[in-house]
Amino acid sequence: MAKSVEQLDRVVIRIAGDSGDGMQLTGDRFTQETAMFGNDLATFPNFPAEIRAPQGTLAGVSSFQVHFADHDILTPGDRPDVLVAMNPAALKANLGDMPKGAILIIDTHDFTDRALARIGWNSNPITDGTLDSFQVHPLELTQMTLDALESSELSRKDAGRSKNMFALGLLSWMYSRPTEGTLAFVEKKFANKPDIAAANITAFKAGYAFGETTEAFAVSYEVKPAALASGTYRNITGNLALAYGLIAAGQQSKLPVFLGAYPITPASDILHELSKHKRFGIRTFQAEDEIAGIGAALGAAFGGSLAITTSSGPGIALKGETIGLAVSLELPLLIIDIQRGGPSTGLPTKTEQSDLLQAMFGRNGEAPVPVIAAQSPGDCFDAAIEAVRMALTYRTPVFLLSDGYIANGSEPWQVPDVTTLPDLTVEFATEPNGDGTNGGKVGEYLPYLRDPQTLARPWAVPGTAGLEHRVGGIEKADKTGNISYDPDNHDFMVRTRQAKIDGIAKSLPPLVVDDPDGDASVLVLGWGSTYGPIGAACRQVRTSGAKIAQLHLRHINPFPDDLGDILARYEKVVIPEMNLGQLAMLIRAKYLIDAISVTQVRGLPFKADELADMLTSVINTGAVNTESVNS
Amino acid sequence: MAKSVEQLDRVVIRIAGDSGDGMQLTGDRFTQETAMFGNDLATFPNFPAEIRAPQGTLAGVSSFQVHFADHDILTPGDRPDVLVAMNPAALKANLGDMPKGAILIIDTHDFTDRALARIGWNSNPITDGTLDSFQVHPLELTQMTLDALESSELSRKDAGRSKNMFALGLLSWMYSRPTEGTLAFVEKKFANKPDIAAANITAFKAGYAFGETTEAFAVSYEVKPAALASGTYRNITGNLALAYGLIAAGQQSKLPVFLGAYPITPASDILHELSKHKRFGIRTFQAEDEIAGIGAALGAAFGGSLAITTSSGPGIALKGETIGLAVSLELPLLIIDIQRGGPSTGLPTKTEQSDLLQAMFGRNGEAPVPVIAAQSPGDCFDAAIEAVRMALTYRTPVFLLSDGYIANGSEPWQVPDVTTLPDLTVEFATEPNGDGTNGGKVGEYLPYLRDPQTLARPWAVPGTAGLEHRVGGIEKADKTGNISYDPDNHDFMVRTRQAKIDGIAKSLPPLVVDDPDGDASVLVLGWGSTYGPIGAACRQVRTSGAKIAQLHLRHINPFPDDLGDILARYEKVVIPEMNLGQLAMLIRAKYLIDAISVTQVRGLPFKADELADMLTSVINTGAVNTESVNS
Amino acid sequence: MTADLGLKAKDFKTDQEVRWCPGCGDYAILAAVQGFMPELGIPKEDIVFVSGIGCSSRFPYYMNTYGMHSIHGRAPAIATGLSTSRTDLSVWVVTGDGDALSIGGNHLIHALRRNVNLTILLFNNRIYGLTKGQYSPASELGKITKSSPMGSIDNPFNPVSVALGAEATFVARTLDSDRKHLQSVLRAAAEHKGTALVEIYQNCNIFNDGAYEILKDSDTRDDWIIRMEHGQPLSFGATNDDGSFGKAVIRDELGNLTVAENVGPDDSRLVIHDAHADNPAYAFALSRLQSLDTRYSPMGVFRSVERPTYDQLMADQLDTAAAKNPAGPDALASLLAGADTWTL
Amino acid sequence: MTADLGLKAKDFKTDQEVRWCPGCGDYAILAAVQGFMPELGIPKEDIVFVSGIGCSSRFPYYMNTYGMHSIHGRAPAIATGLSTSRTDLSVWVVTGDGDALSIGGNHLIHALRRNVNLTILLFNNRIYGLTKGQYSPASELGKITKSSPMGSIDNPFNPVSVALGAEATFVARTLDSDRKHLQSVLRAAAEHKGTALVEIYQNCNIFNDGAYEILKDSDTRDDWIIRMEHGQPLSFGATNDDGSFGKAVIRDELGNLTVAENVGPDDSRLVIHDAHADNPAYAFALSRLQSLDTRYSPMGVFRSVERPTYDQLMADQLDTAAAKNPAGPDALASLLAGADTWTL
Ligand SMILES: Cc1ncc(C[n+]2csc(CCOP(=O)(O)OP(=O)(O)O)c2C)c(N)n1
Ligand SMILES: Cc1ncc(C[n+]2csc(CCOP(=O)(O)OP(=O)(O)O)c2C)c(N)n1
Ligand code: SF4
Ligand code: SF4
Ligand SMILES: [Mg+2]
Ligand SMILES: [Mg+2]
Repeated sequence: MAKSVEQLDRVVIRIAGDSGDGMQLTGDRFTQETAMFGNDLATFPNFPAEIRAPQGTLAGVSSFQVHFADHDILTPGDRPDVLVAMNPAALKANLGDMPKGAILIIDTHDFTDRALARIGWNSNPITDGTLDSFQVHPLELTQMTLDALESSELSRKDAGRSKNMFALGLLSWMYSRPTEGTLAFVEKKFANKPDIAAANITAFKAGYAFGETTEAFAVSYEVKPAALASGTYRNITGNLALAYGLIAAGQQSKLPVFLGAYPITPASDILHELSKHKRFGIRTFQAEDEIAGIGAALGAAFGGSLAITTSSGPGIALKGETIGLAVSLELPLLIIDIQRGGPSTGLPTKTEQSDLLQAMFGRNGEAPVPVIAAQSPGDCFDAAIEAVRMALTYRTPVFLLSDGYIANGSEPWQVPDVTTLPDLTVEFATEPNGDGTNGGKVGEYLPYLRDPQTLARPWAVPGTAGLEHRVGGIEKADKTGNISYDPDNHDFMVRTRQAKIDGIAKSLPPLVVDDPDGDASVLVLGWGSTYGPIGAACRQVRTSGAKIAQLHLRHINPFPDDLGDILARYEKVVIPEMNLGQLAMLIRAKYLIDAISVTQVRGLPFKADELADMLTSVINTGAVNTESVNS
Repeated sequence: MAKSVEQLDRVVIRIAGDSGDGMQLTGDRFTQETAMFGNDLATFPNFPAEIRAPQGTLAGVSSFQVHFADHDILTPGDRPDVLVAMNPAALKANLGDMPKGAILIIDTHDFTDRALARIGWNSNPITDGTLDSFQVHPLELTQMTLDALESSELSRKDAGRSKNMFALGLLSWMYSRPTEGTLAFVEKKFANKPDIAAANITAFKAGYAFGETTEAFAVSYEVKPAALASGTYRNITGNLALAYGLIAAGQQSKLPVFLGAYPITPASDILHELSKHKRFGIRTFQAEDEIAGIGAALGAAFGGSLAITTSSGPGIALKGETIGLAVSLELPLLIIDIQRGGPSTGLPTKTEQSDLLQAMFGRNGEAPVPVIAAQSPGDCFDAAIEAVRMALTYRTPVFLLSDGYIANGSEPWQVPDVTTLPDLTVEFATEPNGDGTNGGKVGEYLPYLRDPQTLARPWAVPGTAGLEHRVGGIEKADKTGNISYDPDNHDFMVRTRQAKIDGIAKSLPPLVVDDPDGDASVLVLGWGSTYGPIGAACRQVRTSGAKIAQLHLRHINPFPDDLGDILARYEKVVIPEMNLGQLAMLIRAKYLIDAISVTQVRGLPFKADELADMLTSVINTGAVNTESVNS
Repeated sequence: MTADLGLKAKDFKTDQEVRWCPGCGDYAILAAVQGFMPELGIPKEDIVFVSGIGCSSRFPYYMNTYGMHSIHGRAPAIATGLSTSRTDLSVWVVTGDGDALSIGGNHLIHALRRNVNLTILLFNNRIYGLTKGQYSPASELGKITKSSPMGSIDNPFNPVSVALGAEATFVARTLDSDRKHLQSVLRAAAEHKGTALVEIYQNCNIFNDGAYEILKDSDTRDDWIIRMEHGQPLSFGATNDDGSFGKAVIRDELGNLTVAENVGPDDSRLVIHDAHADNPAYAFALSRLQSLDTRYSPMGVFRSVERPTYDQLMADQLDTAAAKNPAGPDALASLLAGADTWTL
Repeated sequence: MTADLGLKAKDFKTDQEVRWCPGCGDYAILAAVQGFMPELGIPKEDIVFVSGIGCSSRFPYYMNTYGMHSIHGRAPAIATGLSTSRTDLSVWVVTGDGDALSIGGNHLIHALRRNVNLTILLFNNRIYGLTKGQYSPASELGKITKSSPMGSIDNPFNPVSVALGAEATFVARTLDSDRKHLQSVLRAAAEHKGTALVEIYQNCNIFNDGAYEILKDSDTRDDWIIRMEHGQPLSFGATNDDGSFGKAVIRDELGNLTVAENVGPDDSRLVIHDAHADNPAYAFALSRLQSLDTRYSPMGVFRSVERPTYDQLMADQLDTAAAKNPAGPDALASLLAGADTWTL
């Protein structure tokens, strides 16, 4: 039967099942196929904190959402057009997000009374009318997989495991995805287990064939490739891009890279990734705890490495004292915080932006540290390079904030031309810098004699003859770095350290406000991973004919010099954040403007729709009056 | 020879010597005599971080300043009227603080060429004219001490050690101090070493007699007792008052007290003090580190103790993660930070107010904690009780900030009538609280069912049958406290925890502004230990005829409800802080007023004089234009 | 001590769904602990389970007692405060090899040296389970994991040796799958006053499956497990026809403990287990018999000696202080006044 | 290894005034270390001293090498990063009993198990000096200090036992006042590849004066110190007229190490010191000979065995990775591109 092919400009698919069902892998593969096809895309993995939560429970549901389009898009989409639910729990957990008319593809295998009762359903939703407003495709996915694998040697249980590949095959057919990549991937992944590889491939092909053959699906869809800027693209997650940024920075600075880290969700993947690239001279040290992780990194920085520590909120909380030492030592050090839901252990696998103030202030004394944030998966690469630039130029620890949403989410990324990457070469001190007039005798080395431009101190690494010196966390005398308890010196040093960080603002490029006609009266200001949702919301607002300006900050400490003027140009400034208003507080304190803080702390990114409604209400009424967004 | 007695209304004395010379003890004793005499007083000990820095060096100088008066005073004084210098280094290190005409009493024993050269003096300042503008009394204090002890069995070295007592005797005579207390103190302190006791007493009496006899001192002075509010007084340091406040709170709450602490300057004395009072049912646990200190305290809180942890900045930085857990568990816990100079190890024995933002924000996620501050040594008692009230009532960790200045400084303290202390009795949960309609079945215990007024949760301690429950740092469902990854629940819980803390404002008494005529246009706003210097500065300003209003905050988080209205009443708000403007940032962010931040980070309290000049300039010109105070 | 309160294993179950991976060794341990609890003869409300973070640390949610799921590595410190301030409670710590030996190493050794009255159950799966499979301080050298793609270069701890080096008064080891042995060790640990460390070999079937297979496989286990029973020879493996032990721990000429084959029951070199030896050197030597692949794993109680507990010593000081100088009604007032007051 | 670079002790002095209390044992240690440094044959610029916080931790300021005075307890972690990233350097850690065993306990034991190439000098004065005299994890039970007015109830660590429990490859002990012995131990430690822990008994004359008096007093020291020399009998005290040792370490019938009097040189029970014994059980047993009052303190090298260092293992992995797949000029570009790209 020849089927018709319908053209779509964008689709949002969510696949959901037990955390043991391989949903993340399935989503990854579909994404990869989609990327290869040339759509723009954005993904959103969402999974429980348990490794394998009990089968068939709501708590155990793992899902993966992908949004792909024939034009550039900014988010994984607010509401899926299609849900693939591998069991009753997956259906129940996700149903609330589905808009009327959406397609539900349901594996009916587990829709037994017992399984339904377990999640609080007394009757079968497929048949009791619950799903009336959707296009429902109840399918025996598991059984069909088993049937397809009848001749395989695998046990029934093992064979059943391939049902995700059956589903992937079906989806691949439905959306006309290229399948070579997936086949090659399976071959490679299960190279040592050929029977598993074969089963997966059989299931995948069976799913594809099922779509082609069955009458259940009358149409398949096509989403044309997107016309992105020309270049070479790949799909990339934020954590991978961040790791690549660090590797690139190591190459561009010609410094050996040292990562001191203790595993923690959702930061561990950076450790995992960097540990694979020893050939680039990268050392990864899995420390006994977060304090040792940053401690070792600081030791390596003293020795002349490009030093990095990665963690998430609870681990960052442990690093505060050592960050203070790094501030006092004035050594370059990257502190990377992949934020997750807090406080305390919080929601380890969910996203949040609630460590901004911790990054700013989470240590004793006046200990200023630059803070920057990445705004999308691919942007993590650039953010890493910028963080390294600041750390090396200003000899300072630098905070780089990302979060679970962009760390695990992915998007197409234009592979950078390495010849265009910035030169990050560092000059170590090699000669004494005392000249008899500058506070040091000729031939003396003054470890705290500053560069007049940057206020950075020289970096003399062990092994350099004649520059032997001692540094420490007690207040030190200007220039010599010797211990000093002198009151005026302390005041001077506290202010100088602050001035050094404040002075970074001078090195920042002018901000670019997205205000197409230059006449919007409302500015929406954001930082970090809200970039996508805010951007998508702005598009919606503009599509509806209203005016809105968008500004997204890479640099939060120091704020760029031109920020104040920009803010002053708008009647209203709205700041959406996945916290209780942390950036808003900093902006209000510095610029004394009555910024409107719009917050959500749900462990999930904002929905573009809701943000658009909220912005529209600010434009129309000067205030937030939508119920869906807290303020 | 009968000498004349001159009447003074106030005197500031500083005694300075090597850190091994017993200057702190001498100062303490003089203070105690002064307290017994009935003057109002304030003290300022100042010593190096080293235990005994090398003798005769500038770095090794330890000093103690006491200000006493026949009226109430607020600070230990800006500039001493009298300096007792036990060696050249002590003279050199302190000379800069002495106003013209001041009295210098100098032990000439160590004024050898070598000792002078060691600190960079090529000639003897006593004879070379350096001291021409002072009233100098060069005395052979050491030699006179040795002479007085000629007949003692002590070695020359040991005998020489009593020179501080000789000096104390002399001062006691000069200022007509009662001496019984000191004699009794020496007897007791050296009860096991009668020869040392005898030597000290002999030296003390010799010093006293020397004053009476010698022609060097033509007059002695008298400072009449101060007319303070009637009551019983004692002299007390901030750390002692704080420890007493904790003991009192234990008694008033009828809870066993548990302190988990790791020693750190300047907080250790609270541990030392509490460890002496086991008879009050107080457990002190010297932990292996700060994390264990707070961890053990939190464990004790779970068990129903009044739990406390004490530290200073670097140690507080280590506690952040556990504070987050306490926020999530919603258990009462006092976190006491005796601030010192930062960042990092900083200036361990010097004062600073730079941990405010760390207290506010130094942990991951949205983890609000009430923050209060003590304003003077005696006030530490009340502050401790208020912190306990908040912790117990709202079931929350509470930050109490003090600092090195008031922790070690002392003042007369009106001993409170214990019958007037607040009742802090706590009601533990004893019965299940589920009623079938409130989210819990009848007979079920809901550990997160909140009091509608305070939003506090019930406190059911182990040992209570039927209330067995589990708590943890993962986000928990409203009411039941079970693990919940539900997005809306998380948002709700984050906001509820914040609302609970914000709601404390309702329980606060109205603020009292010190604005005598109610018509000042400038308000000076402070927190913590700047109370004394700001108050003294305000008096000076008013004495000069100008108007100034003063408001000092006990509660920094949440701000009292009436603060905004008060701030709005003034044209200018000036905020002096020993940091780079931390309270100012919070005030600006919340109230959007252009508060003027005036900062000094010198490890020393503000000088009242300088503050007064600064305030006068604000009153006159609307801006700070004094060189002596940074802004 | 063990009054029969009529409690059953099921009384110790909570209504929370157990959320470990199917097949995880934690299930067996949970069942064994719940099954053992009634024997304690302690009312549920007087029992507290405190844990850190890790798969194993979810344990308290499943125990119908008081409980706290705290933060990573800190459970021994938290439990120290609880136990010391509430000597009436039975305080249990549940922790993993990462939780206890990596981030929490310091708290563990300090609890041990202080001899706080705690029973610490260390679920050792030689891997970080919850964070999805990095090597732990108990993982073998050369182990390939997510964070060690070329093999771990970290020489592991022997948790028993660490504990003995830290002055532990009670150290034992057992296996998730051997419920009887596990419960017998729990029994001994619960009876011990002071810190009892119980290392439980636990299989993580997702990230480190089969780590203890040779101790479980009926073909190998008898040759690899040294079962320790106080007063009994440390013999194992099959007994030969001549009555000699197939394998046994002996003390060689140099005085070292080592495993020998075919040792007669009267061989003077044969070591008779003394769990109560005051000198920990003996237990330490036993702990070194094991090789990294778990060959020759002594199982049972390595050491169990009496020493005053921290909790008791602290309680005694409070009692002494109160007896000497009771804090009567005026005590607070006179404390606050001190010795040197003046009155206006 | 020890090229003579013509360096003298004074080359290792800095212009900073030494700020310990007069009479502090730290002075003697500083002088001994400065006196020993030239022997190392390593240029000053290749030497780094890293310390934590405490009186002892002021040490780096006085050494004219590279140095870092870090934060409390973290020096082993910081030094691990330095040493691992810079295998060309000679990295020394200076720490105190509080710094190393209290707050820093975890980093210490992890450095030891990893065998990072560090020499750790642990100044043990059994007290917190810098914070003015609280008991430390090395203080005796019952010690009265500022924070333990009724006597400490904390059973102390034996630092040597802790280290051995943590897989230490080199552990030694020496005394501040015995410069020759101290330097001989430094020599052995410096030669060791991996983590060398040197416990130095140090007198704090302000807060814990005389802690080691019986090991210093010429009337008692020979009867209390067990001098360990590899290959020599562990005899001490006076030698009797009949040639027997006044005191010696023997192995008793039960196999335990113990001190006996009047032991003949040929007595089979006499223990001949074997610092290179692979099994740490022997060194551990030695560490237990000491009682809390320092009676029978073994001095010298307890254990010195070879094991690959962490630094080297890491360097090897980097070399292997680079050899297998050198990071040539296009390596970065091809890494960034990965396998699945598309071009527009
Ligand atoms: C401060 C902090 N650091 C890191 C983590 C991440 N983390 C959670 S559990 C864990 C290790 C778990 O290993 P283990 O203790 O062996 O327990 P298992 O899961 O194997 O039972 C880590 C690294 C965390 N939650 N908190
Ligand atoms: C994080 C932190 N906690 C506590 C302190 C206070 N402190 C400084 S040194 C020290 C202990 C010193 O004892 P030890 O390590 O034995 O060194 P010693 O002074 O005896 O040489 C303490 C508790 C600190 N500086 N930092
Ligand atoms: S990851 Fe391993 S330890 Fe964790 S629950 Fe699963 S099987 Fe058990
Ligand atoms: S306090 Fe003790 S350890 Fe510290 S410098 Fe003084 S004598 Fe030495
Ligand atoms: Mg584990
Ligand atoms: Mg010490």
